[in-house]
Amino acid sequence: MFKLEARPEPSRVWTYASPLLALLITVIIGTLMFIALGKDPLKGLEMFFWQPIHNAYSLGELMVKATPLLIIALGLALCFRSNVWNIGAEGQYIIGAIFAGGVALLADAHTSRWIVLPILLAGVLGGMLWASLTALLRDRFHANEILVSLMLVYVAVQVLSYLVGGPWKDPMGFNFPQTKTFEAVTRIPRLFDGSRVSIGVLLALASVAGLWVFLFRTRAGFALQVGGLAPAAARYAGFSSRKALWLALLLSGGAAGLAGALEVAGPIGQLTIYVPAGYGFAAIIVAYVGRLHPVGMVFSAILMSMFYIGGEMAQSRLGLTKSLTGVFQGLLLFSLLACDTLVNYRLKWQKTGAR
Amino acid sequence: MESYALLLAATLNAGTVLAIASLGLLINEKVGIVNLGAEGMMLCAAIAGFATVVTTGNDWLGFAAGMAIGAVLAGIFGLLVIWLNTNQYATGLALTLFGTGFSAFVGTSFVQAKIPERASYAIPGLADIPWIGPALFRHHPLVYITVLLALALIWFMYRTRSGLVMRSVGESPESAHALGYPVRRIRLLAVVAGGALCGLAGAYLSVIYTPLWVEGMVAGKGWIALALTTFATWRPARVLLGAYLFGGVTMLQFHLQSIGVDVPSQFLSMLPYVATIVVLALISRNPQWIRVNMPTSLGKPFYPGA
Amino acid sequence: ALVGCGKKEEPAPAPAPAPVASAPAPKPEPLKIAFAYVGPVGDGGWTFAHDNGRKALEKEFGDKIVTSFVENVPESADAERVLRDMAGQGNKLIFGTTFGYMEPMLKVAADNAGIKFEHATGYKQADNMRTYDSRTYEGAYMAGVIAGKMTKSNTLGVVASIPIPEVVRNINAFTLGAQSSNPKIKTKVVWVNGWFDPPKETEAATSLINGGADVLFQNTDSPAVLKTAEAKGKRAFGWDSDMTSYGPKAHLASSVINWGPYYIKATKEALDGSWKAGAGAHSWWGVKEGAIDIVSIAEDVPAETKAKIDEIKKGLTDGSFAIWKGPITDNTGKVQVAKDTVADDQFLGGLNFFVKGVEGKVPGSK
Amino acid sequence: MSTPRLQLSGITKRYPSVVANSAVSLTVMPGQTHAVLGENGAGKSTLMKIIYGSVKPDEGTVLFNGQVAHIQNPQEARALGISMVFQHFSLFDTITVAENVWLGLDKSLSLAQVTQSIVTKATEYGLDIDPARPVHTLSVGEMQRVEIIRALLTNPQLLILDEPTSVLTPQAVEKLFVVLKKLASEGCSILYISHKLHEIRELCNACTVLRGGKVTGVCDPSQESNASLSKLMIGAEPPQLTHRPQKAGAPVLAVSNLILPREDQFGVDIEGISLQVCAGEVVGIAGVSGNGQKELLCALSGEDVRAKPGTIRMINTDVSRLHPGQRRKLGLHFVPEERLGRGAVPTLSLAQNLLLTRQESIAYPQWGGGWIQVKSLERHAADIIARFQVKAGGPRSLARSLSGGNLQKFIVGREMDANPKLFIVSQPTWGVDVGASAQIRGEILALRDAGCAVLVVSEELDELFEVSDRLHVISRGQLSPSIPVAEATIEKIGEWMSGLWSNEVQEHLAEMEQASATSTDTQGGQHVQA
Ligand SMILES: Nc1ncnc2c1ncn2[C@@H]1O[C@H](COP(=O)(O)OP(=O)(O)OP(=O)(O)O)[C@@H](O)[C@H]1O
Ligand SMILES: Nc1ncnc2c1ncn2[C@@H]1O[C@H](COP(=O)(O)OP(=O)(O)OP(=O)(O)O)[C@@H](O)[C@H]1O
Ligand SMILES: [Mg+2]
Ligand SMILES: [Mg+2]
Repeated sequence: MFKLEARPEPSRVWTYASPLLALLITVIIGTLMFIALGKDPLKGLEMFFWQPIHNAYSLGELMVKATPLLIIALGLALCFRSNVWNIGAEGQYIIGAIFAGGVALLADAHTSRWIVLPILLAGVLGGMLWASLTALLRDRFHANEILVSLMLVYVAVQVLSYLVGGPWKDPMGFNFPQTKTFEAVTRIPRLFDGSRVSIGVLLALASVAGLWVFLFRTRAGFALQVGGLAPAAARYAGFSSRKALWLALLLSGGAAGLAGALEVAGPIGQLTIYVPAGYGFAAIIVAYVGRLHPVGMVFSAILMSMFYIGGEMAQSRLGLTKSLTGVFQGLLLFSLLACDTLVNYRLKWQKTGAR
Repeated sequence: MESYALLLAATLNAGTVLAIASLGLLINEKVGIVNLGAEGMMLCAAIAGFATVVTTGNDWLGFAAGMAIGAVLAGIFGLLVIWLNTNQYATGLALTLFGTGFSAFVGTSFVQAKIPERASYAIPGLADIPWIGPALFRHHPLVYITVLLALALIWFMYRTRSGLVMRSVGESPESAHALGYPVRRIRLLAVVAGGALCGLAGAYLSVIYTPLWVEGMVAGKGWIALALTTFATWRPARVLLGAYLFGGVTMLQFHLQSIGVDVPSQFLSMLPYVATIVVLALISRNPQWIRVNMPTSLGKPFYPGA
Repeated sequence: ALVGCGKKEEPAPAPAPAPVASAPAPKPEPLKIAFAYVGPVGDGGWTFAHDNGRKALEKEFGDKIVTSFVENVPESADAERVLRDMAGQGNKLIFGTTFGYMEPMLKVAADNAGIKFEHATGYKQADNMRTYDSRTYEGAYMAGVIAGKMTKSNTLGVVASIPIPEVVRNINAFTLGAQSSNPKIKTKVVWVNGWFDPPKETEAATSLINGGADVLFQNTDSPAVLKTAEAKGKRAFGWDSDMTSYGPKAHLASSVINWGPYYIKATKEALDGSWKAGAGAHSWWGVKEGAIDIVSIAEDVPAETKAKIDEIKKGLTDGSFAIWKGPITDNTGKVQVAKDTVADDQFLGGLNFFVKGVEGKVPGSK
Repeated sequence: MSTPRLQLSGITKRYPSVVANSAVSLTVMPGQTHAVLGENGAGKSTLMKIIYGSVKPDEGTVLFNGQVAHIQNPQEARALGISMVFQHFSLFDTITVAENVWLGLDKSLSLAQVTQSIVTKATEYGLDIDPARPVHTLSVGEMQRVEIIRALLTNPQLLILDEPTSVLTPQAVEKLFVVLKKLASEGCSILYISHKLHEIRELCNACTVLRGGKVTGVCDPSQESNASLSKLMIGAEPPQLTHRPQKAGAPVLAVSNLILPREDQFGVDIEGISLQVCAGEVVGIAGVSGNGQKELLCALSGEDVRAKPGTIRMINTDVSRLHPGQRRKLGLHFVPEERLGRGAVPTLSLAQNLLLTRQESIAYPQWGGGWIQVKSLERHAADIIARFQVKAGGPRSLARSLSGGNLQKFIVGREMDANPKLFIVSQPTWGVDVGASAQIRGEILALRDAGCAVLVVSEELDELFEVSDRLHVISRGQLSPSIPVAEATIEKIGEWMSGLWSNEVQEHLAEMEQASATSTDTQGGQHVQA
């Protein structure tokens, strides 16, 4: 029977090898699945790993998909590193979108282009507000943040549905549950013609750098992580766990809200009941597959987007069902978690059955 | 008045799904393991149960299939968490994500499938008592089995030695290990049993409750079941009560709509979730209440040094 | 709200070399047609009905066309990518089958002048994009006629999805139909705020039954309501497609949408070059065009009612019968359609009230 | 000669980083009380766990009553007649005494029967305990009684006790010895682990000494002196410390009537503690663990800020409500007893661990907590490593990769390096080998000589006698008056450890309190005659 033996130091080799091994395992299982479904596995893998990046346009679309994932994941990584289990980013994203949409609706054709700034800020604020409910309930009532943040997702969905079906409904929209399409001035500026990539990508990359600095170069970031790694040490050092809770939730809520703002004022261009697209949940995998490291998350956000886009392509070109995407994403996270064991432990064969 | 009897009946039925899953998760948590994969297991079990009933026509085989798939998934989760020491929360989330995708993937060919006619359930004699009969005695057998299950669990946990061992593992895995109990095997067993119950809940949902298969049909019930264990401060009887309470809130939103309460339906749809948050906050407000029954090692990894 | 300027290079790659380049015969390229679906093809309802239309298309034109589809396309930023990808894949006729694709499709259509776009249930058109819809209310009306006859409690229940005009129209038509055969009925409505959520639909149907409704009607896409009625010994209808088999005892009739005729017409036009779009290019097909029908009427429905249904169908086809003929009062007592006038399509498009006999008010209405 | 009860030969157990036992052989005769002696980490507990079946040896054989025994798990060990009381209690807090005992027995008995036999055994051996009480309501001594009763109920032929006295008052140790002697007289063999030499010499009639996992000697302890045993144990006699008398300066820490209700049900209430530490003196607090040390230290360090304003003062500043960081700025540095997880974050490097309490490498501290200057931080860590002779790979080694003693040296070094005005240390040499202990104690005295006020909390009386100027005893959340070390005896401190400081003392204490309230105290502390 195999037995795990703790390594004195985490293995450097496995730190890098484990994500690759996990990807390999996912690809192997994927190949087997394609064969089982009677599809050419090479074709299948091409859909997931080549088509999404084979030209500038596809790369642009990949970025459009990856941007919100990355921004949300950055915030979540901060939470998870400080041992705050915010899994309600989807709700914070929705409320961010609502706030941003609310500001965008105020604009008319003559509004200045700078309206984009208040739109983004409103998004951040909305996300923070929603996350602060979780923080408040945890701080004041010790309520489990996993459950509270999750339940708030469902509440946010209904709030959105109420607004677009009621007070904010487009009067010219034949009663459909949606706001009017926002004025062109509210559109998040795009980077290139012919691609939907917006300055959101730049914001995301700036956030990557920002998070890196915060985590590894500031005392506040250090304090936050100590709270996650060893709460007793944080108490001993005098880093307040309440500060950490609020900071982590506000920052991650703000990030999710920002993503929501970028999405409604970007590719969507109006508020509808279809704003929630599952980014908040997918970002949890992005954060984990990226090892909660800012740079790692860039790669995982891209990988995860490849799975999404590949899933669509596999359906339109090969007639495979789209839910393959979810299977692949789940498998990847599973295998990564398992492989990561090798970073801290080594496998040892042991004859006698250990308990 | 008749309509309230029916509301009560619908409540019991809606609560049953939550109760079964939540009792399963209670078993998990009593040995110190939090399984955030409930939603995923329930979905996979829902399709497994449904597919089995479609092909065999036998509900009970469907339940068995749901339980089996729940147990298998929980087993994988257990191996990762208990033997490979992976983070419980992350692994549970992975299970939910995988289960959601996998069930949808497998389920595509069953989306339109129909399951055979089933008899209506009535306990002869009792079912005809006015008011009480329609409210209490016209349910699927599983509704009653759930109550028995809770009673059995109470008996097991508080009256038997094995139950004591189970609780002690959740209380202090280190001590249990020192006394020679196979902590990891006990934990795995509990996780698998919990998974089987989540599976039963999923199968009940698709085979009896709806009865249909649709992608993502569990729609958050797994999460509410998780919340219920905390509400119930890890007591089976309170889990049952909580489940019916939430079943009631779920039914209430539609009841209020149909009797014409003039509140936007979205706010009524929020009810179960808002209620969850409120009750959670009230229960958690005093950490002492939680501490008394909370398994001390909840969520913490245990890896025997030897 | 259109994207920047149009003179950049075509974002999509040039149509790939034909996969069957080795085929010797100089046969014309088949027309590539793509469908974007909002739900799974197997939902047994809306998307299922569209996919049946697609299959009818394949049957009709054989190897002259090639069809493909993407299901579960969220009505979010993803829709635009999927539509764009379809354009890039060389599809020349693209169908978007849910309201939420309207804006993205407009954007994609603006960038792909050579491709024909068809959007279901929307109201915005462009030079290469037109819209189409079905008069589902006609089916609802006929269902109402049966419901009014079959109810014993005089209480009907509707499990409603999202309060858009189409759904409000259907609830009203259902009620008007029921009142034509039974003036005493009233209709209870429960909203589930979604198109496709069987457990929720089940719960909603249960609560309607508990509230005294004995005939249920739904505007949601799954058979859950029918199944619930079956389990509780009540009656219900199928919607979008023939759902008899989901609840043989409960099933009264199914109001079906048949998208096939429209799809065949559009394809024919695209093949022979007569396809036209532009502002106002909207097709709203009903019983007359064979797009709506009521099928599989239960055996216990009295013959006179069945005869009445046939009469209505005939009237709708030859124009001798109108559903929205005044006087129509809303449930606050206000006359909405005056006596002896027939509401036009524009009025129907913005319908935002419940007729007399429906309880409650339309969510979001003043 | 009869067959030995237990015979180990060639037992070897390797862990990834150490060989815990290397070819260990050991023989225990029936009725013998056999000591296993050794420094921290010598491999005593590992050897006992091998006998009890909870650890599997890599090599070697176990003979029990002359038969080869392959003991797979503790259940099998108990079936054979081997019972063990662990160094760290294996009790479950929320369930009752009877249930705890039940869990340690085989399955044939019902709970009622177990309750009955607990009462019987308890009266037989004078171990008074109520079977219906939940364990978390028991004192540490009572908990140990539960462990012992649990062991006795299996009717063992061999009873293993791993450091049973480290948590007991000297008086409780006496009581325990009575029980053990009675058992031995009934023919039960006892394996007794301790590093307290006088205990072993009093109780045991055979002894095996371990050092670095190897047997370094077998002897009859009653024939040996402390010095000779010590030599066997560590290979040399421990270095002697010099304790220069010195006049204490002005008070640095003054605690008056600190009252803190327990934070959770497993804690202890602090009931009116008053205490003073002056510049240039070491004040020791003795006491069995679980008597409020943890709570007191949290209140002093700032980890618990519930103290009433005015109850804790540092150099004329009221610090009762200040957070640890703020107290640190005033010059308070604290070394907690848990090294890993509290004193240091296991998965961070030594340099990063420096950031927990030191801010020298933080630039712009006013901006969002400040910017970490990595270079300077690593240099600082390297300095501390060099100055305190920490054996570590360097500033980038992870805290968890250091041995306990070296990590302790680093943490103590980190705090001393800050030139504290008040230095509080808990269990300074817990689990630290003799060389390192001597070094740490020496540093403590050097700090005192430099004029720092030092408070040492420890369970090791020897250590306290070695470094302290004055001693307090803490018992059930109350603090005894202080006594100069020169006037203290082990017996008296032992008595006080069970809370028996006489009424006379209490009165005197009250008087002193009044006095200090009216006049500023110039004396180094309250000297009390018992
Ligand atoms: N839990 C935490 N999360 C995030 N940042 C923290 C946390 N605790 C402390 N910090 C950061 O570290 C800085 C110093 O922390 P803290 O206030 O606890 O220590 P301090 O030494 O007492 O400093 P000050 O006296 O300036 O407050 C704070 O400005 C804050 O930004
Ligand atoms: N599970 C384990 N994994 C790795 N190393 C271990 C393990 N258990 C013990 N060790 C190591 O084996 C050595 C012997 O440990 P052991 O606990 O037997 O010592 P001990 O003599 O009982 O010490 P103490 O007096 O502190 O109780 C130590 O270096 C310890 O770190
Ligand atoms: Mg020790
Ligand atoms: Mg030991």
